[in-house]
Amino acid sequence: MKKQIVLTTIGVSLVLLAGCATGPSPAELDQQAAAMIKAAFRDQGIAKVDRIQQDLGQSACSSDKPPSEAVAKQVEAEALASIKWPTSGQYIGDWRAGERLAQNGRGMTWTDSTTDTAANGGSCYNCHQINKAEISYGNIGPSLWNYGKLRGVKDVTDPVSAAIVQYTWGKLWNSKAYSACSNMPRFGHAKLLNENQIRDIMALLLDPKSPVNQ
Amino acid sequence: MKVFRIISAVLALMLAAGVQAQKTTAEGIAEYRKMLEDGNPADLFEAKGEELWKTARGPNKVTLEKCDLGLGPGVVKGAWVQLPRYFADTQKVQDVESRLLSCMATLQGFNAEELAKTPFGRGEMANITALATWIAASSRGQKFALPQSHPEEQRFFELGKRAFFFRGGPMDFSCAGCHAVDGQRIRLQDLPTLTKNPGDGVGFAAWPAYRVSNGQMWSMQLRLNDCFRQQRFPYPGFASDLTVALGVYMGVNAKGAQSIAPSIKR
Amino acid sequence: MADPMRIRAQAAGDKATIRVLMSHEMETGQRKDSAGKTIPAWFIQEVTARHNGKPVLSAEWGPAISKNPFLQFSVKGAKVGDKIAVTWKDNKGETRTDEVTVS
Amino acid sequence: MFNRRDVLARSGQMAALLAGAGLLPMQAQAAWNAAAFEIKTMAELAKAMGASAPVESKDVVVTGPDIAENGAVVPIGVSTTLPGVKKLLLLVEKNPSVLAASFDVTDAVDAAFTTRVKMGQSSNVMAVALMNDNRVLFSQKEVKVTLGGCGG
Repeated sequence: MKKQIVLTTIGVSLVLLAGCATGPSPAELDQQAAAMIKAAFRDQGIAKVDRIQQDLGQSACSSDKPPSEAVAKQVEAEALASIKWPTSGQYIGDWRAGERLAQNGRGMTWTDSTTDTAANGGSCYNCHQINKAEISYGNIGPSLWNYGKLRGVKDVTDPVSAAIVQYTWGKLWNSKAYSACSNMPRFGHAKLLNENQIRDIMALLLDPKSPVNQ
Repeated sequence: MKVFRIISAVLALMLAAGVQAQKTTAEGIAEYRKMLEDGNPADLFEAKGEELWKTARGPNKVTLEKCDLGLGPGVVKGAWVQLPRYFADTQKVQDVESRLLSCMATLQGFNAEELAKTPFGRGEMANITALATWIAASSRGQKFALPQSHPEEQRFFELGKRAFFFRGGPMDFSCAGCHAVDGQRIRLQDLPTLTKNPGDGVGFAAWPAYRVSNGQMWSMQLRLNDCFRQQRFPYPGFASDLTVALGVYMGVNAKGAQSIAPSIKR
Repeated sequence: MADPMRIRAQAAGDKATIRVLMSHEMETGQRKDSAGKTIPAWFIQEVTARHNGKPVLSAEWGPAISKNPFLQFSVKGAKVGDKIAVTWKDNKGETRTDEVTVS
Repeated sequence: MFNRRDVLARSGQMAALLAGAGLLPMQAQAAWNAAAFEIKTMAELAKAMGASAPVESKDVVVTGPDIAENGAVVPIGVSTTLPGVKKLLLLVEKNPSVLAASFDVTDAVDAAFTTRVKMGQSSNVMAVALMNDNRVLFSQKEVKVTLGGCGG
């Protein structure tokens, strides 16, 4: 409470200093907004205030305008470099477990008890159509129905499928590698899902036996 | 023979039901929402809020009938569609809940800091929600017209806009990630575009709302609080400048939208 | 004490449509709290209605009725100015009656 | 689609349900009918058979949405225009307790009630009319319950 009062006072004096006609400059407003956001939040359970410390990609994608091409390129390059490729080259897990993860939108909120990846879902249906049998799906992301089939994946271990298999892993691990301001969480990079969980979602999307590819 | 007649009748019914089931999911959901409109439990909270406004309470044992919601002491009708706004006595931009904290402190003698710390749905916080519900209901059908003449109101709009686009947390979410493009959904839930007027009774013009999922009355402060929870952010202070600034941003954008609050939501 | 009901009673033709909202948790007894303890059942079991004092409806409810229950029914022969009273009683024995005038 | 055997089986289940619930034959009830609300599953009900077989009837109507956005609140109406109805029941087949509500019908009210029920999952909902002449008529409708929102 005290902090907020102080900030409000600063805000008011800034307005007065800047003069009645013009008000604060955009840069001043940026600073004030940052201070306001910092002052508003407190720790609650597993959700600590360090979560609002932005990295380059987050701050670059925090306005109604996209970042400059140079910044976007930098964000993408850093994200690509951060991708951890699967140990022993094993990309594909169990599509059934993948479907359960895709359905599960839980984890990482202040009402969850742990940040352990085992407690988290992939939230995939929140934004994507995946298996057509699920009618309750979101549309912020593209439809993933027939994801593997449409891309000609007949055997996930066949070298002709290697490019799409690797891209899909990279997208799940750190979506910003391919689009700086992607709305998709960085599941591997942000430790939302572990390698095995990502393998299972890979299977849901790419395994020819998965219902998604029927 | 009678049995056969019954069976064929049943089969005919089943066939008819099959044809009916051709309805799209969206139509089905729209029909469901329509069915809930008549008999909104928000009415219970609205009635409680009116009672609370007129009851002498708090250490000072007075009513809130002299509380100024922006249109003068005691004027409730029409106040909701102009909030949040700047108040000279507190020198702050305040939304309805922030303003209620001030009135309950100055008129009734409550401790505003204690009130703000009370969890949603409990004690005096439940009362603030009921009061906000009644205050909103008193402007039902009116169009949003937040004032933007005071420099602080203009500044809060700018700060709210920045907060709206602020991306953070372990999932890189911002308000804008879900509420800046038309026609988007999470699961089957339509997401209003809040960077402009999303239409009458949509978005900012639909809250407070009764949430059927948990049977709770949700004020805008609780709505924003749960948005941040789902964004995987830390916990925003009740009536903090951040939440009020977001209210100014959404409210100014909703200019001209007709308020249907209190509404009923999933 | 339980919060009041909201009752609307509107006459149309030779009957009145009654819409009731009751303030009640309607706890099923099947849910657990955050500590894993079962939340005890607490729900309205009986609902009755009277038209100018004469019983016209009685219902038995289970915990499957939604929180803050809604009930709509029609009373034959009810006219503008008549009194409609609704009473509920829950499994803890708590009860509440509210009355409105048909409009 | 339902075949003849399914329809008959359903009638049998309905009879069992009502018999188990102490609702067949009609009995005067002074207090809340705990037994009726303790029925947990259709399997449990199948044990107790009896009474005249309930039949589906287009004169008994159950109304509700095809899809419920939230199972916590599903608006359901039960009604009949038939004369001589004693009780109207509202059932949710897949709930832990199938009986949701029971309305005594008097001459002073229409045999038409609307309320809202909780549904744990997609299920048939049924309106059952217990008639003065001991006939048991019912109709049913499937309501799909979807998972809404973020699921968080």
